[in-house]
Amino acid sequence: MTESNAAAIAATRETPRDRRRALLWQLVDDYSLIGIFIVLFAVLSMTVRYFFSWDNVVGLALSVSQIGMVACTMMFCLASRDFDLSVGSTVAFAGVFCAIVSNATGSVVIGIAAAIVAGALVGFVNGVVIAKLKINALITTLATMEIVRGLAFIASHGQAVGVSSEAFFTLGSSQFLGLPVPVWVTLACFVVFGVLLNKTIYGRNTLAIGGNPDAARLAGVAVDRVRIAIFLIQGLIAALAGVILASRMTSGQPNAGEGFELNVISACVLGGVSLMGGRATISGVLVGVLIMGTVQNAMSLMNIDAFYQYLVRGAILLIAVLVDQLKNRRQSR
Amino acid sequence: MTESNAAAIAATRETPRDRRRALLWQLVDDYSLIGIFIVLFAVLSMTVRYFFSWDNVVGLALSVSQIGMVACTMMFCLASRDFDLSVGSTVAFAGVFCAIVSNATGSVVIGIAAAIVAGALVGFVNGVVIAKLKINALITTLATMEIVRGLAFIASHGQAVGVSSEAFFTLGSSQFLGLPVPVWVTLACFVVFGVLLNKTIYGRNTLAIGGNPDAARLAGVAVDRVRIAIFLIQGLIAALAGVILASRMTSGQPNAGEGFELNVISACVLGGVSLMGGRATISGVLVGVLIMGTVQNAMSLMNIDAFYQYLVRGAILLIAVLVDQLKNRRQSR
Amino acid sequence: SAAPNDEVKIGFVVKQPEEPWFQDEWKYAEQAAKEKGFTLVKIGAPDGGQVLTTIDNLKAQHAQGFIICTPDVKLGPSIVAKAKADGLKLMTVDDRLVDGAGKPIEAVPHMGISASKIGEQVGQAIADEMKKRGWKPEETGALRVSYDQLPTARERTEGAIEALSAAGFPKDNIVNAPQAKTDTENAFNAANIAITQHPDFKHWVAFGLNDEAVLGAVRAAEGRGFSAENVIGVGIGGSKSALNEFSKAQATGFFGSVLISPKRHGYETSVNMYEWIKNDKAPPALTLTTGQLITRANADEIRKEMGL
Amino acid sequence: MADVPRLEFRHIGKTFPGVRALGDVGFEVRAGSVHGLLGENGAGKSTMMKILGGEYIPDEGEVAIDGRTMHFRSAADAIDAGVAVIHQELQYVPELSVMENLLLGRLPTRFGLVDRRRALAWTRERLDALGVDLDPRAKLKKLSIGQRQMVEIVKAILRDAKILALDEPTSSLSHRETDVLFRLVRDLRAQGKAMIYISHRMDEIFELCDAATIFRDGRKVADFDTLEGVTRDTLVQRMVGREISDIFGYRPRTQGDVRLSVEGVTGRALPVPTSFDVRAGEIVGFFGLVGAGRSEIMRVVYGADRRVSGEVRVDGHPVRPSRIRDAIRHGLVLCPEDRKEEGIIGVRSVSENINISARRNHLTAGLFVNDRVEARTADSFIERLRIRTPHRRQEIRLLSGGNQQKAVLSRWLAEKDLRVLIVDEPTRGIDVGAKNEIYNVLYELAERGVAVVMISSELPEVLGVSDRVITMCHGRITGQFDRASANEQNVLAAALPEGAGTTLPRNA
Ligand SMILES: Nc1ncnc2c1ncn2[C@@H]1O[C@H](COP(=O)(O)OP(=O)(O)OP(=O)(O)O)[C@@H](O)[C@H]1O
Ligand SMILES: Nc1ncnc2c1ncn2[C@@H]1O[C@H](COP(=O)(O)OP(=O)(O)OP(=O)(O)O)[C@@H](O)[C@H]1O
Ligand SMILES: [Mg+2]
Ligand SMILES: [Mg+2]
Repeated sequence: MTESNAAAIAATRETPRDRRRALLWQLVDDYSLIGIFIVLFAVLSMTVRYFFSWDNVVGLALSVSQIGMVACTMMFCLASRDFDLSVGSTVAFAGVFCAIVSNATGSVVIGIAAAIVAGALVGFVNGVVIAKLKINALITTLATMEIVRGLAFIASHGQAVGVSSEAFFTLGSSQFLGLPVPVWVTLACFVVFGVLLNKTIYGRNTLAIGGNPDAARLAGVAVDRVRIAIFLIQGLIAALAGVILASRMTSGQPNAGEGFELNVISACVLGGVSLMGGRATISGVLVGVLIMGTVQNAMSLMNIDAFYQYLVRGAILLIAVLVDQLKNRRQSR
Repeated sequence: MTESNAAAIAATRETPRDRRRALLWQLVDDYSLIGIFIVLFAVLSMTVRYFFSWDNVVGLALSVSQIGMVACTMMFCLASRDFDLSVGSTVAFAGVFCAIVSNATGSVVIGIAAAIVAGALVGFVNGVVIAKLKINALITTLATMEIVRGLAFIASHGQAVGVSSEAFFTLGSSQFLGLPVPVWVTLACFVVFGVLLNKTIYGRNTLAIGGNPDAARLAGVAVDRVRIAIFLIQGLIAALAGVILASRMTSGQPNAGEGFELNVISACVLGGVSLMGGRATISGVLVGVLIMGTVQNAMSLMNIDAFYQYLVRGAILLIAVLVDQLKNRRQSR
Repeated sequence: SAAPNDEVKIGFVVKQPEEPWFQDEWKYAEQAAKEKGFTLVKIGAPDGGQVLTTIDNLKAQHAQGFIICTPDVKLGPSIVAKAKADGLKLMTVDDRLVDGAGKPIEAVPHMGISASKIGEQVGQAIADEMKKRGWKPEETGALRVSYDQLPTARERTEGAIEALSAAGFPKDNIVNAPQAKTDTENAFNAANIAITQHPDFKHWVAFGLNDEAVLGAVRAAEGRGFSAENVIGVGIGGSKSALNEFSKAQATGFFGSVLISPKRHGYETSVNMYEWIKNDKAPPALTLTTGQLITRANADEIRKEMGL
Repeated sequence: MADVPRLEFRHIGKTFPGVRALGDVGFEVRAGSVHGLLGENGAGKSTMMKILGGEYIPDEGEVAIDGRTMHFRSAADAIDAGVAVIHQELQYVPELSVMENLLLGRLPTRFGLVDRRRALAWTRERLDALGVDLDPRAKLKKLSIGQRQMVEIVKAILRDAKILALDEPTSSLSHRETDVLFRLVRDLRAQGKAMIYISHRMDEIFELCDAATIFRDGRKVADFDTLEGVTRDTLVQRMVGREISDIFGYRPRTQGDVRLSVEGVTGRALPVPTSFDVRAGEIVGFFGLVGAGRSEIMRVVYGADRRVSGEVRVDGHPVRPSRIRDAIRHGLVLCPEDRKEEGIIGVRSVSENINISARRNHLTAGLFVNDRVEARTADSFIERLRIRTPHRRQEIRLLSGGNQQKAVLSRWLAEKDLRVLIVDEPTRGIDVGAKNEIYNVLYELAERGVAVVMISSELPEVLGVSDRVITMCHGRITGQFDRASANEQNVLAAALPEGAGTTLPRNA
């Protein structure tokens, strides 16, 4: 939501009371999720020991940094009514590939570049198959998920690949203004993709395609090109996340990122991105990512039994979407 | 395709040659997937040693028996434009629960009944949340997937639960007319759900809901009730699959069926079930299930490296959908 | 160097929190916590990213040290660095950390048994039982239910193969049965196909990553008409899956399981860590435990002996 | 009993967030009559029908049938009470057959299984009895839009409801299908059904309706017990609140050089090469029966469908085939006929829908969209075309059909350098007042030198607005008439297939 809906509503001719009520509701609607998060955060701060400490907040930020990066691009993917299950595999493959290339060439920079190019290539292939050959995105990316995971295993012989150069580790472990570099990268992603979504033709066209691909095409949107770009960028960012993860772990691991895709998609949907396309906000995605991370973090702090964590995760997911739904319900009838 | 489109086509006014051609193509379209499978099977029979042997064919059938059962109900779920990720967890939970109840009551029958009721309940909850509260099916079933898996772990303390009564194992291990009972159950599912889909109001309404939910609702179809029924039956059959699996393994295992849901959905989509709803054939689903099982079976027989199996699985998925797509492409013009 | 308020808090991080083995480790660590009066924080960290998150989380809640069974031993350098950066004492259990060159990191105290050692015990147990039953190795097939995606799984099965070969088992009779996932059903399917491929063997032995894998193989062999006398399956873990088999009225092909004591791993490491934090008493650099073969005959006895 | 109306709306009110769609509206419909419902786009007609059909629950007021108050909670309730509504947005299941669509929700069964043979026989019999030519086994997605509309109508009729509401049923019907529909409606009236008929075509109202009610801005402004002696102008005046003496209001203008030249163009569905020219400032009307191929040729010209051969030029510059963006760059644009599927982007705002193409011309720093300019553009079109929306940020799917059409048209009017505008059925579903406004927009554009192509299936509109009329039939151009020489007889004769009887269309 670039401009506030509230302002626009105020322009209609109705009684002042009606108008005030409509305005209030619009505010509630626009920011309900943020509100939920703030309440959650406040309650946890007060009830869970150590939750509200700098160390913990930084740790929380670090724990969602990979998901956060990829959620930014997944937002575009879902907003254009597509779907990408291959990101988890790409994360793993990029880490392994970066490590292998770095070791082979002796240059971390070349390794990183190679991994990112490889990720972009995976995304490009996804995009072309989906946009040009018109194969269902779920199936296409399920297939590339398998294939890329296989490549990661083959390249690494199923073993973690260590990197010899120490320079590689700074990426994941150094700090800047008190925050670790991965967190900065994630923040940068949110800013860049937020601007892209709201302020550029690319972003608006993405939403238009998700809303109605046929109409978008007839309105002059280069639908195929935009879709390919979305997947390409998604692959690229997933690879970046994979490289950063490998750097944090000091090795590329072929079985990293399993289940990652569903976490990312959950975060987006929690953040109000519609799986039917056409609707997405960057603030929502940020909050979605934060809710997911916060819940996990608090459960660890509260020492909740591993088995019960399943229940809590499931319940939180349901409740958050339910609350969001209630507001839509009010709107539609 | 219950009634052949060929007949409908033939009724339009065209030259006899055109008509014959259209009829031929229609046949190709309707049965192309079956053709693909037959070719695949024939080629494998000739090239892969031991593939075409009774033992192996029975083993193959057994290996897809769980997936086959649940694919029947997943077909309904997808045909009505829904989605269910919770089946894998339900399979695990039902197995565990059946074992626990059997042990506690000393009666296998009560155990089985309890597990199936529990599965139906999970499905019912899914259905109510999705149909009545109108929460996205992906998110709802992702949440119940977590919750039910958690319940399975909690109930079993994370351990396999053995069944004391020997009677329980007959279900999974006895044979009837040379085929194991689980295979018979799966075949029965295909017959029953095939008839349900094509020959009953329930099935036709399912397709109508998937094709256009508003139209169905406005025509007086009890959309919510049908959707709830679909999920309920899905939960019930998933539980049945879980019970049979537990019987085959002689214990209920809380970590069974991980990734099961994606396999089932892949099999359905391979079998031509549209994720956009409204399109499904039971023969397609059967073939989809068989292709998935056959490929996995052949890869193992050919001793393909575990890592390369990822590549083959991904590639097969892509190719099969691509072939199916080409035919649609031809059709749409 | 005790905590300011004298409250000791220890993290116990495991790679597969749902696994019975780790549940047991936690259980015994909890027992130690109760006895010694410290707080135990149990966190599961199934992949590298979550290990790092977990360490941060422990630091945030002012833990002073942690014990970890890492999802991948190659995470060694980063775990060590992270623990150091966060000022946490570090011990490993089960799996020993290695550095970039693949050498064990000796500076980190460790308690455990190497994966290949367990495997060797499995192989030895199978070889012994074969001899006892008087099987001819040429007529016997060995099912290696493999899951090479997991380094530990590979090391365990490789260990078993080594022991079998040393006992004179022909390498050609070892059949690879790769499972797509680590559950029993997938092991069943993999083993079933492997048996189809080798119709000539009269007997089968089976080993794998854990009890569940071997259980699947045993069920598959049963389904193909191999009775209990013709199958020797030896699992790892001594889990409920194994005990269920032993408690059946009739003996099954599931011959035994190599049991490692979760009690020692859980209880002792926690106590060691506690002493280290509280009294600055460094734990022994390396404690190696051994596995014990349990079978139908001796399962109860040995479990009692181990205090389970 | 005679005094109790069959159907009565009492003080109905319905508010959507930001929109008061209906306020204290009531009227009566008698058995054995056809009641016309008129009003501008967005007046609340469809909302009223959705309340009748149980789809919406009114905030205030109630519906009474035979004097009994009804409380419909769902569409099924309304069906049970003997109400059938044909919705403005067609509601069919594309993957199912005609028979299954007709019997949706009430297929006959035998031993619990669907009795397909009986269903087919029954359907065929009823279709024959109604004189409707449809194959019961054909899938809906294979039918033309008009045929789908007929299926919807027949579906409602087959319910044997005592109350039947038709919301703009003729907007995509051909003349022949319209004739069938009218015959059916008259039969049903004779059988004593109560019917509500919504249309923006005045002639249809006069031809069919016994009584009428007019809505404006969600309120009732007039009730006519009989249309006897009521003039068209009265109705229009009450509807739009002003006099419209000549709805077409044709204004002659001078024409320039050839702007759009189409030479020997063929497409995959159009094997016969087609050529025509349009001059700057000229409005060319394309007339033909439904399925004549007018939409197809224009889609090929625009690049939406593949151009197999031929040349399209704008001001002498060739336009690349099958490249919509190249066409737009040359100032050649198309406003498609299927508004819902190809026109609007439903979940996006009115402003987004208007600015989607033109925004490329006013980027800040060549990269960022300029929200201020876009807001100004959107607001100016909302005002100029009187698009009824609470604000420019409303999701466009929530607007009434006619207002959506105006927004889609605005999208192209916002183009900076518009040279050729192709509009496909631009006034489908649009009220009289708005039609007049749209014609004025077309004239203004033509006066500015834009070449305009207008496809329309309404002969009076084609004759009233065009400088030149081109007729098509079976995918080829069959005639050209300039304004002076074009009349109903010769245009229709040219548009009809050889050997077909020349039935005159209705007057507008
Ligand atoms: N679900 C909804 N949410 C918000 N506004 C709505 C909704 N449905 C209708 N409206 C608004 O209610 C008003 C009445 O709409 P309605 O569709 O009844 O008009 P109509 O008279 O049928 O117009 P038309 O002739 O164009 O079909 C319009 O302003 C429309 O934008
Ligand atoms: N949605 C559709 N599905 C299948 N066939 C269609 C569809 N729409 C149109 N057709 C067919 O395509 C051919 C020509 O298309 P179309 O009806 O668009 O021509 P037209 O001259 O533009 O007529 P109109 O604009 O009045 O509908 C006809 O044979 C028609 O039956
Ligand atoms: Mg309307
Ligand atoms: Mg047309």
